[in-house]
Amino acid sequence: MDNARKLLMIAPEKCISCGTCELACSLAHEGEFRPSKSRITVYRFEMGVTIPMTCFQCDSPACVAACRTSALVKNTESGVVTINSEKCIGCRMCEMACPFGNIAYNAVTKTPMKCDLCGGDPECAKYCPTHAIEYVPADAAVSKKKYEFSAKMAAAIGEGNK
Amino acid sequence: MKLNNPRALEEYRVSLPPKGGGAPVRVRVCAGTGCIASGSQAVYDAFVREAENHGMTIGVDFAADTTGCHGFCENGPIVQIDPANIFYQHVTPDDVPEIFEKTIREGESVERLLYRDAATKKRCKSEGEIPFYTHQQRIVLQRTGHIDPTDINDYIREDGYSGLVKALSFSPKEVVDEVIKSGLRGRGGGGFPTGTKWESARIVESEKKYVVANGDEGDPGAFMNRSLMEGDPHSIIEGMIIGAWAVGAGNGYIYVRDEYPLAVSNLRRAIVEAQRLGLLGTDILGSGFDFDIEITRGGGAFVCGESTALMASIEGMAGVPRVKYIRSTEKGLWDAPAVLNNVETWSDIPRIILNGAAWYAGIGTENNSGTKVFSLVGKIKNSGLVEVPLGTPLRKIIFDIGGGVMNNREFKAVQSGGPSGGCLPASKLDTPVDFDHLKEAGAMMGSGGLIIMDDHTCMVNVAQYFIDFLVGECCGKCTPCREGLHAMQVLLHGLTSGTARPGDVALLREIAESVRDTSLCGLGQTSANPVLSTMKFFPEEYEEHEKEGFCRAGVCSGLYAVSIDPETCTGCGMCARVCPANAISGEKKQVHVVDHALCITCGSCVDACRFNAILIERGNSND
Amino acid sequence: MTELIEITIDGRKVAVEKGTKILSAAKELGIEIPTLCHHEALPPDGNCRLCQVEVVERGKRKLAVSCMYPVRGPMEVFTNTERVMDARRSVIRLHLNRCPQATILQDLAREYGVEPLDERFVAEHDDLCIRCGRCVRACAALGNNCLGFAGRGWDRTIIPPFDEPPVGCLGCAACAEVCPTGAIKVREEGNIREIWGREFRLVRCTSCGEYFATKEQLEKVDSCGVEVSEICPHCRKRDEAKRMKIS
Amino acid sequence: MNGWTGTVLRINLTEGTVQKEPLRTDDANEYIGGRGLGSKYFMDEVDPKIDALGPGNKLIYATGPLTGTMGVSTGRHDIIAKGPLNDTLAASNSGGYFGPEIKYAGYDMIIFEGKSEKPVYVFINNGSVEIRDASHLWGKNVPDTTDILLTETDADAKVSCIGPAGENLVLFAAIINDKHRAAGRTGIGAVMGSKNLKALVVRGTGGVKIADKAGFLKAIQDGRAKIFANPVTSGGLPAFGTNVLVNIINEVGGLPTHNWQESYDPDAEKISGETQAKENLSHGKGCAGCVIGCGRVEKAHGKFASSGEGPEYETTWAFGSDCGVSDVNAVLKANFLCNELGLDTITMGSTIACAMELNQRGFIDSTITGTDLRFGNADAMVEMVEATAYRKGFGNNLAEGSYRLADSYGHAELSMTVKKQEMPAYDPRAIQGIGLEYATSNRGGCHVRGYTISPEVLGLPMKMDPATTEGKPQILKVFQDLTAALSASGTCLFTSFAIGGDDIAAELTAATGVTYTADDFMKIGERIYNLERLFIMKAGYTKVDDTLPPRLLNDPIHAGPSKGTVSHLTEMMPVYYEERGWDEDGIPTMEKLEELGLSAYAL
Amino acid sequence: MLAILQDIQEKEHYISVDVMRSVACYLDVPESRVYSVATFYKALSLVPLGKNVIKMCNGTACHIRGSPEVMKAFEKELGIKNGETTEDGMFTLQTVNCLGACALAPVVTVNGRVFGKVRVKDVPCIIQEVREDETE
Repeated sequence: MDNARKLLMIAPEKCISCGTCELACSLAHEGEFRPSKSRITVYRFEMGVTIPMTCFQCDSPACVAACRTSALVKNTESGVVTINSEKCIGCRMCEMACPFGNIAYNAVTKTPMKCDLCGGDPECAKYCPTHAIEYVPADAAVSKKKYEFSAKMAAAIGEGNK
Repeated sequence: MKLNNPRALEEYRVSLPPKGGGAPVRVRVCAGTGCIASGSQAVYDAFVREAENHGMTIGVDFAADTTGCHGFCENGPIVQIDPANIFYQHVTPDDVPEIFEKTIREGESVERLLYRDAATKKRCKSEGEIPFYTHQQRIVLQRTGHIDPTDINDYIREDGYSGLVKALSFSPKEVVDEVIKSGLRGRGGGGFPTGTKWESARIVESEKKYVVANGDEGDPGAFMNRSLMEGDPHSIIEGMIIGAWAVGAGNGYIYVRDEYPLAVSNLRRAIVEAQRLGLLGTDILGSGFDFDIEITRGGGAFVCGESTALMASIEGMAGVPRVKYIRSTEKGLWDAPAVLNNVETWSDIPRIILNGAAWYAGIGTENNSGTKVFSLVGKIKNSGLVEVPLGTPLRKIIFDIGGGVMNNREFKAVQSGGPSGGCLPASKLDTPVDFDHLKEAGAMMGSGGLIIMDDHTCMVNVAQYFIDFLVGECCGKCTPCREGLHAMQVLLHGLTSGTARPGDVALLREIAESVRDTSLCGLGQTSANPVLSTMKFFPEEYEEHEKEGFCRAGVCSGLYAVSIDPETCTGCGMCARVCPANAISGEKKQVHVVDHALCITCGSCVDACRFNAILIERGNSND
Repeated sequence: MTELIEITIDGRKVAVEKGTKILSAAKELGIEIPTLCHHEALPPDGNCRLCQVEVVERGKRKLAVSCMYPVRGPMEVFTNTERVMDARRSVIRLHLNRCPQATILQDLAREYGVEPLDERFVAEHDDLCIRCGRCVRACAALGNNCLGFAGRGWDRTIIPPFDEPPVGCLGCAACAEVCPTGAIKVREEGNIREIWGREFRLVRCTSCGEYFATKEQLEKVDSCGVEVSEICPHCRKRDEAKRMKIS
Repeated sequence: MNGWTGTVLRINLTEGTVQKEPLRTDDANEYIGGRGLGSKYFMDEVDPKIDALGPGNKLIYATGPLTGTMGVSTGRHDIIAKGPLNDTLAASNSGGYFGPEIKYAGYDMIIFEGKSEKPVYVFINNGSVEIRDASHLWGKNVPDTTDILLTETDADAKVSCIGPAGENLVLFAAIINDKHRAAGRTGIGAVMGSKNLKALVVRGTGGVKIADKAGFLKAIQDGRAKIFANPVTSGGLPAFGTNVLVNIINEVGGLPTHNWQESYDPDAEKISGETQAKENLSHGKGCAGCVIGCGRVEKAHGKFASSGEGPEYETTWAFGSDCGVSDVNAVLKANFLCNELGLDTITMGSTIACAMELNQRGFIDSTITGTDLRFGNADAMVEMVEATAYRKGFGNNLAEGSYRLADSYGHAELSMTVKKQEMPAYDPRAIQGIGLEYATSNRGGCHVRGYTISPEVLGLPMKMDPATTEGKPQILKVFQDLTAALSASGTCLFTSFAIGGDDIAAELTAATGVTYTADDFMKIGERIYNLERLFIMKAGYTKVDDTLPPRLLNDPIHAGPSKGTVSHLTEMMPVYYEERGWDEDGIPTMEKLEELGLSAYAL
Repeated sequence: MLAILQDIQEKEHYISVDVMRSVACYLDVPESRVYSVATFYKALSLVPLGKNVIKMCNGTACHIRGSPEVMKAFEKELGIKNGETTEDGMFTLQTVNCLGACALAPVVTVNGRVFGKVRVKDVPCIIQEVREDETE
């Protein structure tokens, strides 16, 4: 049911690079304020350009393809790529596989860390002071935007690999 | 030649020439492992040579056969002469000319080669007169010792494969029902109703199913399966074909212990012959039923006697057991249903089918029908294979059949069921030998080893022996068995070497109980039995080892002192001769004395003295 | 729809799919059963014997290892009876004989009030391997099968084949990750990662220059049909952000 | 620990030693952290009479328990040292992302002692601390230094460093973190330079734990709601940054112009926040965990083409109205240069303005300055910024600040300073309360120790008449105490437009697990304030120094909305002393000290 | 797999690493599994065995009837311990768990040939006999 699907829309132009998303995310997932263990990372560039980066919940995720123990699964209903950390054996294949570097392995908790959309109520979006991150239904317009974005990404990657 | 239908088999049976080609004289030389070790091959050769010397034509005037084990191995090589029905023991090639002269030419028996009953001092001419045999009821062992295991015709002559013919006329369900009705229980030790096991495999729907014969007779002191595989391989094969038909299996495996090369070769030959006659392979006897058997040799691992380990071994892996919450009859070999039975169980099948369930159920006692083969060994006069109806009291087996304890020593215990079994004391001698009573008494049937121990057997040492054995044979998969046996070993060695600490016996019991309660496989769960059963029946020996550093049996070196009872010493000098430390001295026919300064408490004299004159006393002789 | 079966665990009812193991069923009720050899990602093996529970099924009451015992019909399970505790205590003590230094065992011993046996029972004081084979199963799950048991009984060990540096090893250290006692040592210094006696030269991130993975790891990812780059995940993310900035 | 990390890092640059010590929790409970706790440590360890540029001075990077959390705009840190500009106890506050990184690396404070023989920088990578050679960085400006350090340490690290100004001991050199954020005032950049410490690089991957997650989220949600509902914090600041004040202050006639000769700038619109937003602004920006986002990323055009962050309102004023410059691009350029070279913009602009007045009045001329320091000469102004940092030519004179500059020409009265530090952009003649703040601020001319502009101009939390003195001593005390405690917690001053001590006390309580009421919080602020007061008095200041430049007391404003007013400081001072519980000499009474637990520090 | 290894063992008297590698390759199973199997079963040896393998039965019956003493005699006579091979590669001494000839206890086999009711004094004779066979 595509109607049920919601996704994170990130508008870098609204972002003030405060990193609240990282704080909210790490508090929710790690129980402390710890940007290094956040599932979303804020990249700050010159001239105030800031890009919060997190999992794209790809349609055919490389991480899922690389996972040998089905710890990572693409949920067909919600579209979320979920982790069952109990099924993770720490091989870090997902980390190596994600073309966007959006999975990191936490050696202490022995779990890969990636965005799980907080089970449907993403903390980053909830606390973003400028609504640069929004959790919105994946309607046609948003999908189109995402599609265009992916296409752009793909083109950029293609270039990068040359 | 392929026998395409049951009638063809009957015709073939009838067409067979009589045994030995109808020769007037037939000699059967036992070629079981025991007798071969005692030189029976040379005896057989001597007979053939001698017959030729006498101008006899082999196969016409004279026939000589090698047979499977007679089960009376201690007295091998054994030779039987037909039709005079004379039973000779301890035959050497040198005796053969005399046998020819006296027995074959003149029909007289050679007295000194006949068995002499110790009780009555009477010489026994035939097998039927020997108490060892007369008290037995041989069903499984009926053919071993009589037929040539390398010749399928010998088997077919003796109603071989008739059971299969009958079974194929039944539906699989009917076969299973027949087995259920017979009350047959697994001869491998567990005593699980065979028919019930078959039924649960039969009802599972699966493309592949297997039947497996467990011939990995790992219990030390047991050799009935070896004798059966060597001496009557076709009975196992026939039983398996019937079982395969009943449960719908297409393939069978016989897993044979690596230490039994003769069993492997006889079975292999039997399979080839059965295949040749179309009794194995496709469309068996025209029934449309396909089944074949392969042999898998064990690799020298006791644990492979455990069903799941055995299957792992067949699959080409290390023989490590699996947790068995899902039965093998659902998911066994390569995850397909598999019926695993002991070779003896399989061997029972053809007769049950042929003679009917009621016949079999009539033997033995209720819930414990049929006979069981035991290997009676240890400090017993008549070592050998014994087949009796279930329910026969221990006393009868040990004293009437086995002739009592060697060297007239006092009976102390009988160990039954191998390393997983237990030791029963004299007070339990009237226990009927069957699955339920043995278990109730604190031992178990196991595969049927009965090891007799006399008063010079130290029960702590016996426990240590079994634990040492099990430590070496433990697969190492699960913690309690791997770590617990090792801890028990440490404690037992402490007890037998006099270095035990206070409380060690209690700790040993605690660990033994936890190994019993928490191990993964049947072997692990029973691995503490040798300790627990000896502790139960001989607690005083453990006490003495721990608290006093004393071994009353005179076995544990350094934990006793020996002296010679002047009242009973005959001055035969036997003890002095065996003493490796020259610690015993004395004039011939005079009372001997022990020099405690020299004695190393090796126990040689204790074993050697036939008059029980060596006394075991507290205190270290080295003190 | 798979068949649901209602069972009782410690007096509480839970309905689980047929075939569910007791351990998982208990977890659904929030009942934690201790285990060492069990790992959700790996096939259960039931070798550590720690997760024992008491099961009453068809009138029979018995001890069972919960990680492997399937729910196939109505049953009652008890996870904290004296018998269960005794079983766990004895198992912990036996484990401790082998690995007195393993902190996880020391913690369990404290929790269950287990006194270790005396020094006579300890073979090697610094042995941390409890032979649970999680590493073996993890390596097999990755399809590499570089580890196996060798020998048997008390002498059973876990080593690469022929006790040589394992040929097919990726150096991914998943074996060390799943090891409950930290018995598997991974040494990483500069561009070298050493595990199981084999040295791996690490691939250097073409962006930041950090050593981040073994060549074998990347090849393995590649074999899953995923294109990999020699840029470390960290830089990949930053690069990705840079690209987003441009686009 | 919760909130706090529980560890203090002590680095002795003379010895080259590093030591980790447990946080003194009793002190932490009573001083919270940041400016409060850092000052407490400093007071306990350093003689107030020490030479600020000598090895005896210490430099303390101090964070608060809220720093690095999701508290309402709590990404701040303080740097405490004795300031060389005016020998006060400087707790210079800065934002950006540096403070939280210290926490994530595992420390509440980092104390630098002694002096390195050679230029060094310190790289803290979580638990590991390295003192590394910095000879290759010496002489480099802030962005270059930062970039090089990020390359040679960790791309994700955060850098706090000095530019050439700090190296050259310019008395108002700043310490700059994250390239654009300055701990500006009192010249602590020179302290860092005097220690041959070029930079502090921190990488932290740890976290900050909090005691009561639910309580904390409740507290911040309440706080954030107030911020989002407040027109300044949710409207003016995000839209125009602090430059929103240019027009507002000008409207009240309080925008000092031409070195405070005027208080109204007819050209203010040209440099106003509104203009900048239209012409120069690229992006708004917030510090770590900020919910306001007042930060500016701007571009200057034309011959002053350049880019960077800022300017703040006070900077815009210092390089704009105060120097008579109405070219916003020049103002931006001067600001960017200060960040690059490591200078305090307020003092820099004001000192140039002072030089301009000296020039205007003929006390100096181009033969001395080497340039035409006319009011309004933007080129000269920009040129002087660079010259100051490198102490080139007349820049060497400017590098001493306006007081020493004017004094050297016999006209100290032209230096618009209090306790030798330049006052920022609010004329006390027009806004009475801020004059009292300037005069009594523990670090001299300073607006951020008690920002009475909030009630006097912005009407927050309540409207007060800027022209009167009534109630000002009382409100100032509240603001001074609140600000001290707020900085100690790691919170940004600007939150105080919308939230109060009770909000922050709630956050602190939930974060640390130590219960703080609003009263406790204010009491802590008062304790900090009095501690600082004792320090400067021990350093040699007396009540005589609690004053304003004579121009403000005597010369009425010539023109504009506040025409004809002077500061009525003398009216307010005794009331203030009394309100504070100080005697008539401005010395805290023993009774007060005992109440605050400070009797051990009595003069 | 076990059967293949046993055949190789019979031919070459031990299983070499190369052999294990080829077996793994031939059967397309992981080397770890071959190694696991090869080290599990007592019938397989990873070190070359002597030309003559003496197997002392230590089944219960043999144990009770004195096999430990006989074993000691072998160890003394050959100067090696259980499981070892003589330096000249002539003899390997092993214990096995029950050869199933309990009636003849204690039992020893040399290259598969069974010697029953072995006593300590028989030990030198057995070894001598094997040596003689060897020289023939």
